[in-house]
Amino acid sequence: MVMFKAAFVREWRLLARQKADWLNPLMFFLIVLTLFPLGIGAKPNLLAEIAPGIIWIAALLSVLLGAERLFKDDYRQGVLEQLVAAEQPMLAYVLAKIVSSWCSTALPLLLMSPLIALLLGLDSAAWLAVFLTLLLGTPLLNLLASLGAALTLSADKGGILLALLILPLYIPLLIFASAAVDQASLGLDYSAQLAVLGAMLCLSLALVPLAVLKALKLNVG
Amino acid sequence: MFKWLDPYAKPETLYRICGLWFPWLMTAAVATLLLGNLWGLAFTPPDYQQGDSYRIIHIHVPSAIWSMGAYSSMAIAAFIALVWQVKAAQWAVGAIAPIGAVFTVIALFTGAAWGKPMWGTWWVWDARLTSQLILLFLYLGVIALAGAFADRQTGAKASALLAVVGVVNLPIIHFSVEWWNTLHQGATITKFAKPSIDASMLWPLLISILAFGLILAALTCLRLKTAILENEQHRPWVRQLAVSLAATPAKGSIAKSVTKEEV
Amino acid sequence: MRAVFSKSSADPVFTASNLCCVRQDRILFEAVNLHLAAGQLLQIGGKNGAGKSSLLRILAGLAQPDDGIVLWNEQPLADSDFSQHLCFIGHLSGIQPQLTALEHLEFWQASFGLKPADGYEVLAVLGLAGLEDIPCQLLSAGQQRRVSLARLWLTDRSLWILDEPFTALDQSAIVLLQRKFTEHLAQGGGIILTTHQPLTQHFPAAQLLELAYRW
Amino acid sequence: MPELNFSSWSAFFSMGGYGLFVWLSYGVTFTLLGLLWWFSQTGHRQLLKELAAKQARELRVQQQLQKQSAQEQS
Repeated sequence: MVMFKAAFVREWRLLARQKADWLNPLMFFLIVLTLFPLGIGAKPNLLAEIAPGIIWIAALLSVLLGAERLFKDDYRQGVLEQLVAAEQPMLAYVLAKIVSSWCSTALPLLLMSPLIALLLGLDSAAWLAVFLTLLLGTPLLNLLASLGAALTLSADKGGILLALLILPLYIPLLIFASAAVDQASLGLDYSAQLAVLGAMLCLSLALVPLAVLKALKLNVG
Repeated sequence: MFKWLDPYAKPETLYRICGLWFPWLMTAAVATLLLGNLWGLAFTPPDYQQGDSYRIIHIHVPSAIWSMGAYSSMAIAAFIALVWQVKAAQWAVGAIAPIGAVFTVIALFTGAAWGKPMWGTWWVWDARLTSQLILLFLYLGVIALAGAFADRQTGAKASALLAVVGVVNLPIIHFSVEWWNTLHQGATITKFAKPSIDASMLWPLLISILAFGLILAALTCLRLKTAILENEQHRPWVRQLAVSLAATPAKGSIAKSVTKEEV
Repeated sequence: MRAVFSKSSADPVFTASNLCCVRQDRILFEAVNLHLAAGQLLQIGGKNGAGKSSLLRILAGLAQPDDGIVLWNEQPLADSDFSQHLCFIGHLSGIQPQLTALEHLEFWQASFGLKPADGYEVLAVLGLAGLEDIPCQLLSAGQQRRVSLARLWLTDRSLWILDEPFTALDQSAIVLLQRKFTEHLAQGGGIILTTHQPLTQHFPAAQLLELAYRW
Repeated sequence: MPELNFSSWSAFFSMGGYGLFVWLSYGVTFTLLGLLWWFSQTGHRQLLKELAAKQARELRVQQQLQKQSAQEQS
């Protein structure tokens, strides 16, 4: 717990001093969202129909964009090897990293979701669905992205490889999240999809941090 | 669990075993493949609905089955490698991955070539084809990760971990794609009826499935041999092996040296 | 306050036998044996590229040897409580340029499981008074090294494994660090380090392990 | 023994009108499998050659070193 707090505070200080790290993915998200209507056409019906897919694809790309830096500095500067060598509570460190990355990349998305709904012509029911799926789904995005970041930590071309490894794993999330928003915009019940998202989140909360830990150790060794 | 095995003797013995099995497995694989495919191509009656196009089944189904089979065996090897730190299992992951990827490509391509006359289009977002495509992405991820590190050991371990993560995800991906497919199923796509296959058609199919399994086993042996040599190249037994094989050069290199002397 | 290093000071508590390391298919070293008892210092020497850092990483349990075994209290590293006695400082400083020296100390104390101590005092001892709360990227290489070495003043761990601790330090800092070493050894701790600096003058009992550069 | 299904070679090759798809599938399958086998096999041989070459290189270095030390002694 002490370690979690220390690592979390440290991470917040770093984020406060390197604003580009979390601001750039956010701007990327907004720009991608604007590109879709420009590319496909801004007919309100069409936009509302493809909005769930657009929002989710933009969200997972922006999370991926910010993921690479997650452990990179700590690896390059030797912080990780010291943590591994001294067998300090690494799991707390990993969790602190994931939580702070969620706070810096996904929380702003949640806060921006009314704006997004406005831009893409979603009604309030669909917006609520976007909000709820983002709430349940983005932690999953961050968990898997941190796994990708840990796996490719010492690889030569980490960035693009990270996307290659993790994007296929996002498919179930994408399917269920956009289906929920779809259902909501038709005025149907989407609690089943939310339940599936919740189940996937629980499963990955239990397993992914352990895999991240293992990946970090083998990249440092 | 395997710690009692002498770390020296093990890769060497494994290398010998693979070398011993490979020719037999490969011969059996080629024989069964020819038997199954020729039988299926020339000696079975055509399907009453699909005509002769169904004969693609003799490569499509075996490659699809073994693309999954290869992934599961890769994941089992990866699990053993991670939990019990068995190096040979770690190398097996890298040896199986390209074979599985090729099987997946074959299954995808033959699926498309079968779909064209049946569905009128090369590609449909059918649940099975889509999961197969995602399986290919997973394979490519494992292969790409294995080759991305300056240190080969790190690459092997990382790709083993990814293979295990992938196998946990595979059922989830499969079911979500299946569910998505029922949701978005277009009216134009007619699925195949449940196969009630005649015995005369079943035998060549079973033989072809066996053949693809044998191909997987044989090529795994061959690639594992290479991986063992690559990772154990500083050991005395590998050095001796390389020297003894270099002392008896292949025909091509003799011809080359002769022409050089003549010039 | 200090963790007990050994039952009787004469027994080696840390031994490595027949270590072999292969990097990029080149044998860096093989058949390396070493042992360390309480109060001893072991210096590992050798040319650049001889494998000093790789050996240290193996000794610290970060990397696995390709052959041989490292024992702590007669137990393999992974099965022992070794990591709770180890303070490892590699050739990477572990300094995050955006954070201040004090913030680094705070994080290290938490990660060593220590109670917060007075960071100002430690930094003053290291000659960093007045530089405690400015980002480390504004410090010189030698000052950053001092911040990084502040861990030795914070930790209560008994075995120190240090990769080139004297790099970038000026004479006064070197003397300071050597005095810290003497103090640590006198308390029954052990030190393994790599350096090109001759140490036998200050530590007559130091063992020297020379790694040969090999093909 | 199952009976031969096709009456002539041309019937066999046309596959009831589906010849393109059937033969394309089989062609691609066998090409890919063949390539995989070939790459695995040559990769193995290549590695053995490289290992032998590496040892020859080491031997030359050692001989050179011995020569040098012999010269220094004399």
